[in-house]
Amino acid sequence: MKGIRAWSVAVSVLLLVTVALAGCRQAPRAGAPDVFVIANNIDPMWSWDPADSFGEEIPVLFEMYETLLRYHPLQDKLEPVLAEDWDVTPDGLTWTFRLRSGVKFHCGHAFDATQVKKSIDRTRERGMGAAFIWDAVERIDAPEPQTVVFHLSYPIPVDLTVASAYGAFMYCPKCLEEKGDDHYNNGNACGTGPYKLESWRRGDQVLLTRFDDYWRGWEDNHFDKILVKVVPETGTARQMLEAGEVDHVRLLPFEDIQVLKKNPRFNVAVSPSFQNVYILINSIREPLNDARVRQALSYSIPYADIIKYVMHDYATQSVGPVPAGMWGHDPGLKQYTYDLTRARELLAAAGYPNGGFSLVMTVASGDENHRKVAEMWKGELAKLGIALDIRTMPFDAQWDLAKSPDVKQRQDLYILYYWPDVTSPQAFLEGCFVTQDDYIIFNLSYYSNPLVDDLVYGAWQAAGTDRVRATELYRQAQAILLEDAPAIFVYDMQNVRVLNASVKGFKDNPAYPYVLFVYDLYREGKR
Amino acid sequence: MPAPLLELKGLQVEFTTFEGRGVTLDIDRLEVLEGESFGLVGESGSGKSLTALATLNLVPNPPGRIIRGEVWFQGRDLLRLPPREMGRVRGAQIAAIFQDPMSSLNPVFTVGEQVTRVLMHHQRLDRKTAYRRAVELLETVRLSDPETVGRKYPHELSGGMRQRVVIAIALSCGARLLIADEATRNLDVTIQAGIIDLLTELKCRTGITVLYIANNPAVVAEICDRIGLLYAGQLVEVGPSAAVLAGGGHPYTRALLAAIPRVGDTREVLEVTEGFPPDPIRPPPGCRFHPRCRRASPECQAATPPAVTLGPDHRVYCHHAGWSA
Amino acid sequence: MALPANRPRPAVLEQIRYSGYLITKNSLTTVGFGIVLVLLVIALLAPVFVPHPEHAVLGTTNVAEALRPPSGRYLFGTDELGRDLFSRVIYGTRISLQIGTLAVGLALLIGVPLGLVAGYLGGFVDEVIMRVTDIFLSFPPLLLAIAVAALLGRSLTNAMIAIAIAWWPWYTRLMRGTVISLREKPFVEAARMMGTPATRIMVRHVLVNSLSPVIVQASLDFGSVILTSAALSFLGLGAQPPQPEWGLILSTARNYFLVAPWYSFFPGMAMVITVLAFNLVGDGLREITDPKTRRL
Amino acid sequence: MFVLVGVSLLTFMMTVIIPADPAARWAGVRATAEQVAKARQELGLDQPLPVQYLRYLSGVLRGNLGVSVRTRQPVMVDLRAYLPATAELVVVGMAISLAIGLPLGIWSAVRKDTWVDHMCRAIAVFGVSLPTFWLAMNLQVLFFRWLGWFPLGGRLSSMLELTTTVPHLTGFLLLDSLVTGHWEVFGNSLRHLALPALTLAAYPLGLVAKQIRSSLLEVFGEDYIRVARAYGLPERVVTYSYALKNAFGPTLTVFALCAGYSLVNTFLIEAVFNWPGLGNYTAMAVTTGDYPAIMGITLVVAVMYVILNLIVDVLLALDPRVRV
Amino acid sequence: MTTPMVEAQAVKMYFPIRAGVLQRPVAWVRAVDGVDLAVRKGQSMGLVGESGCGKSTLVRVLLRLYRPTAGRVRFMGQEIGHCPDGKLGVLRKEAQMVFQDPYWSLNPRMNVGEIIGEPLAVHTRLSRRELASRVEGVLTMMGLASGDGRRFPHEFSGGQRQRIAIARALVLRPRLLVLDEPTSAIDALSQAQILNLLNSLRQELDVTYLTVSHDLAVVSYLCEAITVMYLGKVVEHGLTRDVFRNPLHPYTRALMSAIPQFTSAVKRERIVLSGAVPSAVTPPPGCRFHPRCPERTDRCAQEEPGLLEAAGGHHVACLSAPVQPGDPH
Repeated sequence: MKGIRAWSVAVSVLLLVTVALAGCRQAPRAGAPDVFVIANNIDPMWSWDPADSFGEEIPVLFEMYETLLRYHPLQDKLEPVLAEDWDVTPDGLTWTFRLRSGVKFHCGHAFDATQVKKSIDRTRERGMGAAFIWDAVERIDAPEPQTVVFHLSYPIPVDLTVASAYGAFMYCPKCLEEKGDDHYNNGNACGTGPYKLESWRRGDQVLLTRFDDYWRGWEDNHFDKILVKVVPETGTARQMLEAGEVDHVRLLPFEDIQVLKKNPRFNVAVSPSFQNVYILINSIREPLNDARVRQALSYSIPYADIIKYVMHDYATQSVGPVPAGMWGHDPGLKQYTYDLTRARELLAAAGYPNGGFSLVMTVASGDENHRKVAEMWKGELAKLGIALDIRTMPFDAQWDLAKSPDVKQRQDLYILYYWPDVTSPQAFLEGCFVTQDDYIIFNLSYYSNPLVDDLVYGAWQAAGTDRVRATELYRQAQAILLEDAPAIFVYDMQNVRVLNASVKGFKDNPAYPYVLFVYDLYREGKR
Repeated sequence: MPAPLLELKGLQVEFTTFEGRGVTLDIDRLEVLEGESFGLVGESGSGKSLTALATLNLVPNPPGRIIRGEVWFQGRDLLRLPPREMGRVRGAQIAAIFQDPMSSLNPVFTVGEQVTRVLMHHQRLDRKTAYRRAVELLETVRLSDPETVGRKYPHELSGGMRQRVVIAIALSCGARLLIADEATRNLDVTIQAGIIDLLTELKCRTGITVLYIANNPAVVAEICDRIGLLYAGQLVEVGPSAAVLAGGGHPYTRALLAAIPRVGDTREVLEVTEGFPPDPIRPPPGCRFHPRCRRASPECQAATPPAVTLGPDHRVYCHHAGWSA
Repeated sequence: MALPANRPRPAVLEQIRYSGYLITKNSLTTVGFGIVLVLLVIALLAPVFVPHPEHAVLGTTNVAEALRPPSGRYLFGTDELGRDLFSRVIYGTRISLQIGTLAVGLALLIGVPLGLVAGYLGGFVDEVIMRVTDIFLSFPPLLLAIAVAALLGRSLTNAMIAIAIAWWPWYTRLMRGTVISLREKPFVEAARMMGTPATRIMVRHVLVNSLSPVIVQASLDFGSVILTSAALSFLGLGAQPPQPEWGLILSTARNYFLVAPWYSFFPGMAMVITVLAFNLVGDGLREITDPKTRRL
Repeated sequence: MFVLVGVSLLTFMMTVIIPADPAARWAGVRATAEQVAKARQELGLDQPLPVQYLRYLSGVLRGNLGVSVRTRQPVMVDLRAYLPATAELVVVGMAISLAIGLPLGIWSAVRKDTWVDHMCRAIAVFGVSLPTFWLAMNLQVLFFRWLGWFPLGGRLSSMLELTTTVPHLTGFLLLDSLVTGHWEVFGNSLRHLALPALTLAAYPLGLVAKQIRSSLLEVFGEDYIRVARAYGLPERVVTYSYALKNAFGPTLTVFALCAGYSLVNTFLIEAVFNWPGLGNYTAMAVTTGDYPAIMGITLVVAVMYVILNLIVDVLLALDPRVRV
Repeated sequence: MTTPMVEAQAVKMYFPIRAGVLQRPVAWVRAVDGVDLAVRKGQSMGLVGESGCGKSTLVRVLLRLYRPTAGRVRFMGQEIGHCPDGKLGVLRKEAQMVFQDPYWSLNPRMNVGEIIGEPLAVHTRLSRRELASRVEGVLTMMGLASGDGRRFPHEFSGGQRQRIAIARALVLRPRLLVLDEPTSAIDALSQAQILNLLNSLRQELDVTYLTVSHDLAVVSYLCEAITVMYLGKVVEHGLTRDVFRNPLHPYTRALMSAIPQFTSAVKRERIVLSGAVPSAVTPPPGCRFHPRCPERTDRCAQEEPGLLEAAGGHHVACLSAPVQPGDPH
């Protein structure tokens, strides 16, 4: 028995020591650098190459890289960044940008027109990510160190393109020449932005530190470092926020936000966004190839409930595919309502008075809001006699299924969260609704209407020079889409950003989702 | 006549199982004399092993329980001794060897180690001395090359060698009484003969008292001075070997002797006793042999038979004692 | 202590009573059996006493009542879509028992015959079967289940198949061991001696006598299987919304566990109770069938 | 050896029957049919299956487990980065389970059928019945939300992580900080480790306690223990020396099983505690359908498990009973 | 001479000891190593020897439960040692066996009626009713109640179970009954019952007995002839009374002297053998008994004695034994 007792004593002592250690919480140290800490629910850095990035990397990339211009959608104006000013020929085919001088890359190389040409050419050549935004560009010239000229094959608004959130970063081509084309993808970065990469651990964290030679210079109140922590659990992230360990959580459930909003220690910033949610309807499959059935589906969604209870009013019901606030959006267009009677009539007209068919809907796993929408909709469809089979799957699997060569394999309904690359209706309409026969981008309705195609491409060519005409063409295309209903336009989202109240200076820019532009922020008081 | 070294008085052991509770062992009186070889004989289930366990106060509880009785050994009632005292009696005063030498030895220690440990504990020897003494003991039990054997594990030894090791352990503390519980049960006859010879020799040499437990009367007949017979937990006959094996006493003794075939037997048909051994949990009332006994009378069923003295130191528990064929 | 085994034992009815006695002898086992019975009743009668069967069966939502704490109206509170958690947790009993039964049943269906054949026939057949079994056994079962479930695609059925694939080799091994020890038993030799066909020996003599350790193991595994399927659902590899599967409910509840602690508490508790009950039953059965721990 | 080949074959088979097309994934979202075909050729997917297997096997032998679709890193590199954190968690968790489970089981067996036994058995059976992730969440609520004793997740406080750099010796933060004298890091990481390790320990603790109890009881029923008592050896010697040594074999086997189980159980625990280890990586791979990563992990963990079992077999072979 | 009921010629039965990764046999246990044996029709033969001598293996070879490594086995004149399993119909029908262990020789999950009826179900196409009546008949013959058919083995005592096992063996009316230690696990009073029963059945049913036992007394009571084995070899063979009266092999003598007797008064001269039985993996050269033999000579270690006839039908394998010259068996 002696042995047992000794054991128990040892174990209890061990436990006590642990608890004692637990008792003394460390106080933050004085004199430490002021770090802006972001909790990200996923590893933000899928791709390190700014030419390839077409996803969640931009909040980090925009701290390290800059574009020639930056778009301010609320004022609908472009702000100079690396380019100081620009002009375009009347035919809309030649654009000239004059560059800021004295700008340096993190590696010390100077930023000039050759670098702009090289980095955009490389992006185009790689053809990854959002490289398609340069499709219209025929040739780029760098006649002088501070002048860049874009020659187009057909007119597009290059001013918007160079301000794109994707595929328009200016990175140092010399670094690549010196260290190999894979240099960035091996986890390195070299841009002109205010912060440079200090260290990173895949799946864990990215640490940025300030770039002393940044062209805008440094004052006292800027943050010294940016730490992006990967915290997959939103519960954990919220706790870290409350414990003052982080300044900003990228994504929080609205239930948590509702609570945090009441706490003066936090700043919940709400602003319009260009993100919206579609449910794309497989328009080539029985019975969904009948527009009346698609319209019926559009009438069966409990829009108000979704906005109130799923989105907690941080969203509005969409009017058409182009989100509110973006140019080209027309609030006068047709808007579907939640109307089961109307839905029943349409179904009856199409020959399905009691429903009697079932639909497969894929939902990206981990997307709580989409799952909720699906589950709520399931109940409504049941009332119409339509069975909804919800399948949550990883985004990639969902994506594979949607593009399956065997058309029969594809889903019936695809709930898609969408946001623009270039800030224009083109991103929405070309991405999701023009005919995509040889390869599908986001047209997961498999919708094809030559009339819509003509309108959309026509609008884009006019956009650079004749915004009014472009807007009108976009309006016409949207009207057709609303009537044909290849997708259900569920809601336009609002940006909800939760920050520690000590962080000041935050202004959301919906053209660059989740980008904070930490250089503009400063701290007042304690976290 | 020498004094009894061990004396069991009115010993009753009870077992509890799902089917009920029953007095499994019920011994009126049994004495083992100083320096003798006593043979306790009975079928499996007759309670002979239980007698050995009760003597050592090791009846597994549950399901068993000693409900009454006394076990006198060297002037002390072992059943009333405090556990610590009893621990000193076991091994030091009374040693036991059991039927299966393999399971009696701990498989993960060498046999030398096992002998040594008992020596260290009982004789307060240091490890080195104890080990030397252990090797000597292994030699005493006629194990050739005791050094090598001492370094072996039980499974590396043959059955006969294992039993010798067990005997060595039993002897290691100079016990006065050795209980050999079916010590040769699963051994071949030639090996069995060797062990019996060894025990006889050790007894001559050390004068140790041996309580020999067996299911075959022939085994003990050769080496025991006195024999006791158990049937279904009751002592039926006890007396000098020759007198008991003459077969004039208890009907069970007669039936048993008649049933065992012998080499060179000329009998065409063995004398058969009908029926089956009783359920030890629910033994028949009165004389437990009465359902199978030819001489059974109503009183056999009614009352536990009294002890009837047939001759010098020869008792029979039978209502019809003295009956002859 | 070796009591003679030749004492007449009670007849068949007595045997049942005897098992009953052994079950009730150990209070923990009794509790386990009791809970399992109650769970069965709950699973069968769920539609009768549950206030909102539509919340569980159809997944009908009632968003206006989202995340209500437990009250008289909602015994276990509501989830983020306003569904009655009590109804869902109770219906979850059905699913969990179903998963347990089907997954363990499937694993038994694969594992037992293979073990029987390998153990009885021995030789080359045994060699092949056991090598394959060894390979499967080199994966920790949960890992194998995760990998297979990830491959098969996400659904409850696939999760059950994945679990069965991860579990069968254990039964094969267990069965083989038992069969080998039985194969040399005289009654099997006797059957071979009299020319009984091998299949008949395997079924009538070997199989029926080797089932009890398998049954014990299966009842213990029942709990592990429920835990594993919950783990798969938790990782998003099992049940699909709006199925009221406990693991899936917990997985969703994880997003709200600090806002609405009851949300995760009740399904978790239900799972603990269920698994606990099966573990107790399994332990009890083992004690009953294992002569080594039997107190006779 | 045979088993290892079999394991690799099985994992390979799994990669083959994957529903998704790795070539299409490799070629990227906007790839054309030609690009996919080219990728297929580059990846060797146009070769017959046995050839593919041999290539796979030779790759595996050279430590090449393929490239993660999600991180675009070689899976081996990822694993090497994540393994130490997991290993630390598993080692500490298993140590806790032994430190508590063994005495619990022994105590339970020695005091069979007393209230002590009942309590120990109850703890043991609870240990094996708790859903890991649920236990994890409840511990978080209790120790973080209510008591505030332990942090919610992670391996170190983020501030500390920024200000202190502990040399990377073993990858075990506890050990590294202890050796290099970073006391603050040591304490902090201990606090971070406490809850996940405790969660991890629950199941093996119960299993070990159950096993040692039943093995001990079995041994107690053996003749040699009765005999040892008959020779008057003191109870202490009988229990701790004679019986325990015999009861260790099956416990060791169960322990190996537990270690394998724990290795996988961390998948769930790390996800909840945001522990930057293999489990988190796996959970992420599962959510994103990163098949090369899943298969790589499966293979590596299986191999570790096989090796673990091999070690146990070797240890068991030290038992004189199996030595022939 | 008539065809023997069962006959073994130079039968060897080796079992492999496997080791290593590939489980290749590294050694062989020579359980039976060249045995000749013949059991005449109607005879009762006893096979004695100590544990490990190969007697149980030998009968299992004779019944083709094992396929012999070498040598020939004939049953009623038909070669059965190496023929395919499908051709064993006669053997399986005409030869039955009773096992030592009365607890495990009966399937605990079958009732007695099913157990006894199984040979009938396998070999005949009797109707259910006929089958039941045959079972009942044999139960009565064994002195069991007819209602016992519905009970399960565990409800019977050891002696009763052995009767059930005998009933199962005899229900097909076989020609050969192999008794493997038929009474060694039951109590003395039941043993007498069984032995008497077996003796009377043999006369009644005209069946040949081959009894395996280590108990010479049982063999002497049950058998007309006796074969003594040591370490895989036959060392002596003859009529029971000849062997008992005049044991020729030193091992037989030692064996007989070791039998416990009720003669406590007169101490017999016991031949105590030294050492243990050597391993059957590496049997000693020459005469296998020589390391333990009290009468060994130098020759014994080199020369292996053959089984030679010493007197009418009495054979012995010993170099020192007086044998008839020039008459190999």
